[in-house]
Amino acid sequence: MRYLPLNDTDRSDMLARIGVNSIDDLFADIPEAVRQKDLLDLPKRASEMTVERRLSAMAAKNTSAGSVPFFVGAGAYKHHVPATVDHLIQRSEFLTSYTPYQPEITQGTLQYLFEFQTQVAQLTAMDVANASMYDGSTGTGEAVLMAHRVTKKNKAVLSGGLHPQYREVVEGLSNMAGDQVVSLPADPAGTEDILSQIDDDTSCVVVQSPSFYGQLIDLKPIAEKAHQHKALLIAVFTEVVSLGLIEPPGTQGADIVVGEGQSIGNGLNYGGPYVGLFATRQKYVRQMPGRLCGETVDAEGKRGFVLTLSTREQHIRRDKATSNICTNSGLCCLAFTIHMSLLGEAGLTKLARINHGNAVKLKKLLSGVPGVEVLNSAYFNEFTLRLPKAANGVVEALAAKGILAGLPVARLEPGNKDLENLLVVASTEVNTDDDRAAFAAALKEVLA
Amino acid sequence: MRYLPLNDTDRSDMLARIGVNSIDDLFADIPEAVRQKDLLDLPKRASEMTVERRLSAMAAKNTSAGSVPFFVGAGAYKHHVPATVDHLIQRSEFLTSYTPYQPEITQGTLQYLFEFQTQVAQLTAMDVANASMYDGSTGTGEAVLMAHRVTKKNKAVLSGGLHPQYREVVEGLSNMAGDQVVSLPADPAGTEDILSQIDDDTSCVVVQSPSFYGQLIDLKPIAEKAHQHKALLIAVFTEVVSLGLIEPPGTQGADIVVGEGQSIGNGLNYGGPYVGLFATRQKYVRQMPGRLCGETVDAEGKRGFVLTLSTREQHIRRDKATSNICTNSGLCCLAFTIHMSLLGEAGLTKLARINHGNAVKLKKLLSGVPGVEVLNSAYFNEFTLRLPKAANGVVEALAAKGILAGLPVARLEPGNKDLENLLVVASTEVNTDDDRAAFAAALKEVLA
Amino acid sequence: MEEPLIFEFGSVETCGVDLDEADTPEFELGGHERQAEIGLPGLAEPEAMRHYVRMSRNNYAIDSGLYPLGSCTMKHNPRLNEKMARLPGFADIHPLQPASTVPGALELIDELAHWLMVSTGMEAVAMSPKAGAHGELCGMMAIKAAHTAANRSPEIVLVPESAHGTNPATAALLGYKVVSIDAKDDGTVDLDKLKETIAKHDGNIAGIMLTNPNTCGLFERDIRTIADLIHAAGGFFYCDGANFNAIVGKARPGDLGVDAMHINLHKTFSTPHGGGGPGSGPVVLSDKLAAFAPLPFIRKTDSGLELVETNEATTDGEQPFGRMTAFQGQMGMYVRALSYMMSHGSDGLRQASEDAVLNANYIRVGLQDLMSLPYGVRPCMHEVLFDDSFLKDTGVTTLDFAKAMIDEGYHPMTMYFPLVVHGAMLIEPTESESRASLDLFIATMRDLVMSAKRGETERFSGAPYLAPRRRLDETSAARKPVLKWTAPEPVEISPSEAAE
Amino acid sequence: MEEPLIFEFGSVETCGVDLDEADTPEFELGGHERQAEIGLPGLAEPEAMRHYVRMSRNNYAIDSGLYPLGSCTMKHNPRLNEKMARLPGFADIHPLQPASTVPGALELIDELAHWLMVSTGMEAVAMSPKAGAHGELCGMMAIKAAHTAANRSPEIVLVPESAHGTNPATAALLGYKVVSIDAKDDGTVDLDKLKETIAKHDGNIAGIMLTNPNTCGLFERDIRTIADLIHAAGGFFYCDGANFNAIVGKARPGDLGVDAMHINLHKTFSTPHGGGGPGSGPVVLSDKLAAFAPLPFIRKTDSGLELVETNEATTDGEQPFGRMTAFQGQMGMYVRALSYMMSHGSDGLRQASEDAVLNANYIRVGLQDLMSLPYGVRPCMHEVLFDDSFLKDTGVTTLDFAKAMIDEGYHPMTMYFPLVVHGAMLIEPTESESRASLDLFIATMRDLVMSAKRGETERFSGAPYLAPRRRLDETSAARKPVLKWTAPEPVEISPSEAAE
Repeated sequence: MRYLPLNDTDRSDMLARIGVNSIDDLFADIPEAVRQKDLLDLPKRASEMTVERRLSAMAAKNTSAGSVPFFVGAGAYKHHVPATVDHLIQRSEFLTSYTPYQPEITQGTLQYLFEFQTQVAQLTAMDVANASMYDGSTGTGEAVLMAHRVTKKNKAVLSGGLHPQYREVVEGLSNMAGDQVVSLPADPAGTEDILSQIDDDTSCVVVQSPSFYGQLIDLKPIAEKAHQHKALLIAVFTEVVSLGLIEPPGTQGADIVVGEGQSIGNGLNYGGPYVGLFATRQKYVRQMPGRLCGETVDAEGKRGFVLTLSTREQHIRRDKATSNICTNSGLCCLAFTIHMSLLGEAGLTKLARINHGNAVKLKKLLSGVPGVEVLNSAYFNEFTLRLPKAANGVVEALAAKGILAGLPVARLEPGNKDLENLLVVASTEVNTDDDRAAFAAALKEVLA
Repeated sequence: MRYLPLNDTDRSDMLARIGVNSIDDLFADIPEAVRQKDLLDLPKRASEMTVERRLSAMAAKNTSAGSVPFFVGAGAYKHHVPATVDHLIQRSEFLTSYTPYQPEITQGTLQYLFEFQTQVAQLTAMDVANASMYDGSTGTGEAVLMAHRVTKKNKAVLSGGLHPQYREVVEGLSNMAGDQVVSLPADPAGTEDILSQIDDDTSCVVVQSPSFYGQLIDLKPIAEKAHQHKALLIAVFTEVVSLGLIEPPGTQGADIVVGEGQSIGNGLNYGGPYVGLFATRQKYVRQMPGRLCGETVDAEGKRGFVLTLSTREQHIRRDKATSNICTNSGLCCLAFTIHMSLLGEAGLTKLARINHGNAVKLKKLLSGVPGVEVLNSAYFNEFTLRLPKAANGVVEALAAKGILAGLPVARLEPGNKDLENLLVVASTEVNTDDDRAAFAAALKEVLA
Repeated sequence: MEEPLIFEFGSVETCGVDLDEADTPEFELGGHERQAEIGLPGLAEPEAMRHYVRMSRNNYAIDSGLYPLGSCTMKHNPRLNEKMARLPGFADIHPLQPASTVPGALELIDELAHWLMVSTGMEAVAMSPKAGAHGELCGMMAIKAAHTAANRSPEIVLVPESAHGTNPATAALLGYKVVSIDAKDDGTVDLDKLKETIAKHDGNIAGIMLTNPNTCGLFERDIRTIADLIHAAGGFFYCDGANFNAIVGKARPGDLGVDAMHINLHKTFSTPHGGGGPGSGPVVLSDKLAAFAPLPFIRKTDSGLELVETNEATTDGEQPFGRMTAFQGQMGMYVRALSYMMSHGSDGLRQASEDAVLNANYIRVGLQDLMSLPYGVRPCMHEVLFDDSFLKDTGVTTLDFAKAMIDEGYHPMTMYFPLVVHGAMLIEPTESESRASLDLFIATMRDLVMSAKRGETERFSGAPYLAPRRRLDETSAARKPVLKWTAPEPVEISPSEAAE
Repeated sequence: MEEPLIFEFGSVETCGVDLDEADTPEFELGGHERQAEIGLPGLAEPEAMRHYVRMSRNNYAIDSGLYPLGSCTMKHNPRLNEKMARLPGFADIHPLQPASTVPGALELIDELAHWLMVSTGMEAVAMSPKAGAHGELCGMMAIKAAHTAANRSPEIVLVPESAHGTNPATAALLGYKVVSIDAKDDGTVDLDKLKETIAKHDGNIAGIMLTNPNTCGLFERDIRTIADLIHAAGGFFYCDGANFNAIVGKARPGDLGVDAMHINLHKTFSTPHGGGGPGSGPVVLSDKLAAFAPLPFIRKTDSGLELVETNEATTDGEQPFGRMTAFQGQMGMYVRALSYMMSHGSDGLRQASEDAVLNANYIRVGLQDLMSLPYGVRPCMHEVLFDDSFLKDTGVTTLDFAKAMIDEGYHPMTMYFPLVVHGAMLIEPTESESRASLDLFIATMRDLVMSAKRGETERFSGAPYLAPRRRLDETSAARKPVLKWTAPEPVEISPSEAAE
């Protein structure tokens, strides 16, 4: 087998050196009764060519985003990632290294984590960011748990603009941990009255902006109300590119900012791996989940970086840890950091402007389709349409015409008549005028 | 522009430091009359996304070998290259390094060249190999020039089994340099009488085995006759995989062995870049063209490698050099070396066996198609068919059915009625039973 | 040359990405425009390339040498897997595009699920957890859900002292009380103590979390009895699958009485560790827990594979306890893992486990006369645990010893884990190492040990000498954490300097 | 750790490639089976990966630092180009599959040809040459063919002393006699001498081979006059295009009177140097030479692009002199070069040349007070030529100085070329360097020069101290060449050792 350097001569020589007769002698602790005698009921080894053919055949059955006019967003976005990014993250030294437990020989990893943390803190206008979470949704779950620890209260209020699957993650964790969650009804237009839900029992308010439906939300009054009740504002985003153009949550009073970083450096990958961004105020840093990289010096006084504040973590604190997490999203945050370094402020701002501009153009076109109504007044690169019929069927019909048109809200929120006709549509820099025209024309046909 | 680190502030500051008023002051030596005033009549800069789209659109118009049953050979072969190979040759340290002029900081390149030279010498059973040529065809041209230098004669005899385009390269060079070439007529079955062409004026005999038509040739008698007349035997191959199974030219008396190494480690690439293999006897080493890497020691006695015998080369010897070459096929020989290291003798032998086996199976199937005759008795993974009609049209008809069936000899040798119906067909490890069955069935239809 | 931070040489005006100019229409941001500068530096492409290439060269990696981190399974990462994961049909599909447009994605997930279920002998698998610890959480949530469905609410989870820290952390996160169970002198679970503990908390045991092979590198011989005991007590058996690499094709957790086990795809099935992530932690489940598997999952129907994403779409018997993450999990890792599994096949997977165990024992016998085995001379599984008693009175600390390995060109083994052993040194070579590589490692380790015993303390106390950095001060890093770059205070320049 | 050769740790039984077992039918090799073992070692995939990764780390590269090799143009290699070259529609097509199945390939070649012709202002381009020197050969063959077609057979080619060695080597290869032409004190061609030489060989001049900008980093001001002189003498003007990087978008060789010029795609258009190749050297041709362009070429017809591969397929006015290589040339390099050119566009290409020249002059002014400019203080093009007179009496040799640069983290500049200048040091930073990078380089060079002048000879004579190897002995390598690995003589093992 091509990945195994030992040959049969090695094996028998080594067994002799060890002083056993057969390999099974080394497995003697496995009770005879449960020892696997035959091979597993699975195919035998296959050549690289064969594996490549079989997997390529599966891949070929899928419609890739780049091959069609593409408008699906709702938490994951099709952006163009420079070839440099993918090249660099495949460097052996990055790809095949592990958690930097030995900082003297992992400064490569540690330095990019320090750059990443700084970039995330800058983007969110927060004091401090960690070395990433699995993704935005699990990060949101952890943010709520952290808010409980900080406030010593356990009732979270979730905005109706929060991504439904993020909500489910929070609800699941909270239910299991015995905490309370108040989830407000779906709020496509950003008109909910969340302030009245905040009381002294509230540990945190979770608000997404741009919301799942694309609406931009003013966080300041929510932060104020929350702080009056000693609750934290957890600000969530799923489209990090928006931070190139809109006011960051940090300057609006957020206490924890958590978001999905996939848009920068990372592909769609059918949902994962992605990279969760997580930032907070300095005073809460010791309640933060996840890894942190810090600056220090070596024995010769040279600057270097290490993992730090690990007394929060499970491998030291065990059942008293701030979280059970012992992984970050390493390569994905490297991709994020590299792409963001290439963009810089000038590039990110321009990218955000193009994204917004494309959304505005799309909105104009689509709102001209008879029967279609746009629900959002202020948005970044995503908005919600109300169609004259159920969105699920419309999306399938458009897919059949080779257009991937967006997310029917009912797919994630079934059984709610009010939401049945809603379609969340995203537009990024990859969309051309032709894409938009094709979408509008096809939608007109499907709705006719 | 994303590749240019200077910004306009840098530029004006730097001009000031240099002490000139404008960039054009630095171009003052260009006569005013010929200075380019406007931009070139070409499109302006484009984003990575745009370039990617435009080039991808061009690429998508081509039928890639991997997407259809594929049987074209004739000097370039579709093999499966492990993903490891392409990963490794893209390492920055290999990809973006130059000719190892400073050996202390280019041992990576030099060591693989030394490995490559040894592998090529082993494969060909020759004393010494160089660090590669551009490709097999230009290598053959250089071999003939080298034979002229060694023998101080200038008449080359080319077998009718030599690849027609190789022949043209040799003829072109020789004509221009005022040398003589005797090219024998096309020899599909390997039955030509080349021995009678060798006389005391002959500097070298150039014989390809497996021949362009796939025929395996016994080199020993040709070597004997050549040596009787103080001429050199130049043995050529285009399919290096054949050396896993057949007798190497070195043990058959060849004086120079030259071949195409593309099959190992390198893709089809529509003809280039490829990697020419070039080996000879120890006594001729100082007449060899191309770079050579040799072993030495450093100031501390550690083994190291350097470019050596450069007094043969143009940058030292100028008009007295053995060749004007100042490049090798660096990355392609790295790919060759890595792939060959992965295969090893066991893998190469097995690969060769599979190739030959697939060719035998294909031959059986195709010779069962009415009107089709196979011309070769002994072959490796390629053979020539005589069809009942012109091969050009048959190949086009098969292409229309989604099968790339081989090379019609007439494409390279037009105007020769004897060759009009000949089709050179290759089969490698990538061909499946289904591929072969599809080919035979389609051929039957087209010929019906 | 020292590599600066991007903040020290990039600039907010520089951009290494060209974007096509677009005629931007009127903004419709509703007054949410950003007011202040972000401060993000940009780099031209050549600058970025060089910066990250140079940084990378300060990292140790599997591709550069033996990486014997016990419990982490640093094995070869085939590049075929990387290539497959980048096929546009996998890498460029959206988790929420119509399922009808991604049948190949569902097929891939279902196929990987099949390989995981067959190789573990389990009934079901929850694919979505994003990492090992996330898988533990998922498995324990399924256990809690099963108790709840049976109207039970036991409060205690048993965890051996040798467990990974994630085990107690996970249990605690779900509100369970963690009760430790002791080990025997041979490093495995003390059955008598286990029985006592169960008896003491009769009726209140939610389950046990056990790593097998355990973190001492030993297979728990009494595994079936432990499973029976915990089942009899009404609890479930959660197995930490971090060490599955040792037994693939040799024993199936399903046959051992396991109810739930996460699989670190990056450990056993070679997805790259990537400097700490991303991981992927599918959880296989027994028939008792299968019904509680979280959303989403794939259902086989006559008309093909169906993606079930919501409670509303469930049918009889499906009682998902909730959702672990948005979307469908770590698709990119699934592709890599399946590519690896298909490449090995049933025979190769077994061979890999055998070679991993063989290599670990080869190191054991190569070093056991000089280093100290806390549980005596006996076969180990895929990793061998030494303790630091061989360093007693040498003046060399365990950490010093590890750092000295760096100067010899090796990444140190796992240190100070498991906690049950004082000065633990856990060595896992994996099946990726050749015999020559092991021989060199053994010889080097022997040389280091002899050097320590000879009292050559300087070689150790100052180590590493040859790494990109000398010993780093972790204490002061934690005391006054500097977690991001901040612009240095502008230095006052005196007029004479400014003029220069 | 030292990295062994594959022959020292691989084995003929080991294989790192799995091949599907096939039922092999009877051989039909006609008795040509190989009789002996080849001796090729194999490696398992993890071994191969580690071996080549570790070897690579002994290389310097553009991606790791400034690479100021004058005349070689070591500029940034965009990875977009690598990605594009690997599209199956380019990388996985066969040179002899029907042209009807590769219209996109013809389109790409034609498009690149267009960019090359427009940017040089030339009439035609022969795409197939495989490298710069091969392009020279092609261009000179076209010139010879043109003379032959005109029933002329002049014997002399003029080549300045400062020329690349490939120029005289190429001319000699075609049977031409090389006559050297002198330079003026300022490093450019001496017009009076040129006139004399032409007069002396009246009627016998085939052409001139001139590099412009020349290898001293200077643009030949009298280029038009030179062209006129050579044309008047019945000769052709071959321009060595190695330094085209300095003038793209600033001046077109076609306007300078050039008849043929090769373009090193790896220099000016960023295809990777790859440790020495592969290159690609298309040759642009004037209207006088266009007809003689070699096979194959692409012809535009009403029904699209046509690939002309044989003399039989030529039409009136096409008189190809022959063929440079099998197939169509370096397609993989064409894709990369076009990707680069499209990315820059007309504005970016000009900017790149300007920045290259700006950077070179910035280095010039940064060093000219300490180092010595052989032709005095004046603007240079994209590279700046120093000589070693500043080292006089320091006890530091030119080579020592270069090797000391290695210890500072730099690749040395081009040494001892061009030959016209004693102890030449030719520095080409390219446009890829930032100002900060240049400043650091200048500061480092100044430090080295001062150090040499202070007589700190040890820093130089023993250099490099910090490289993967100390100074290597090139003399003994050439004296007793060891060009391949051979198995060491087996050592007699005494019975006592064998028993151990």
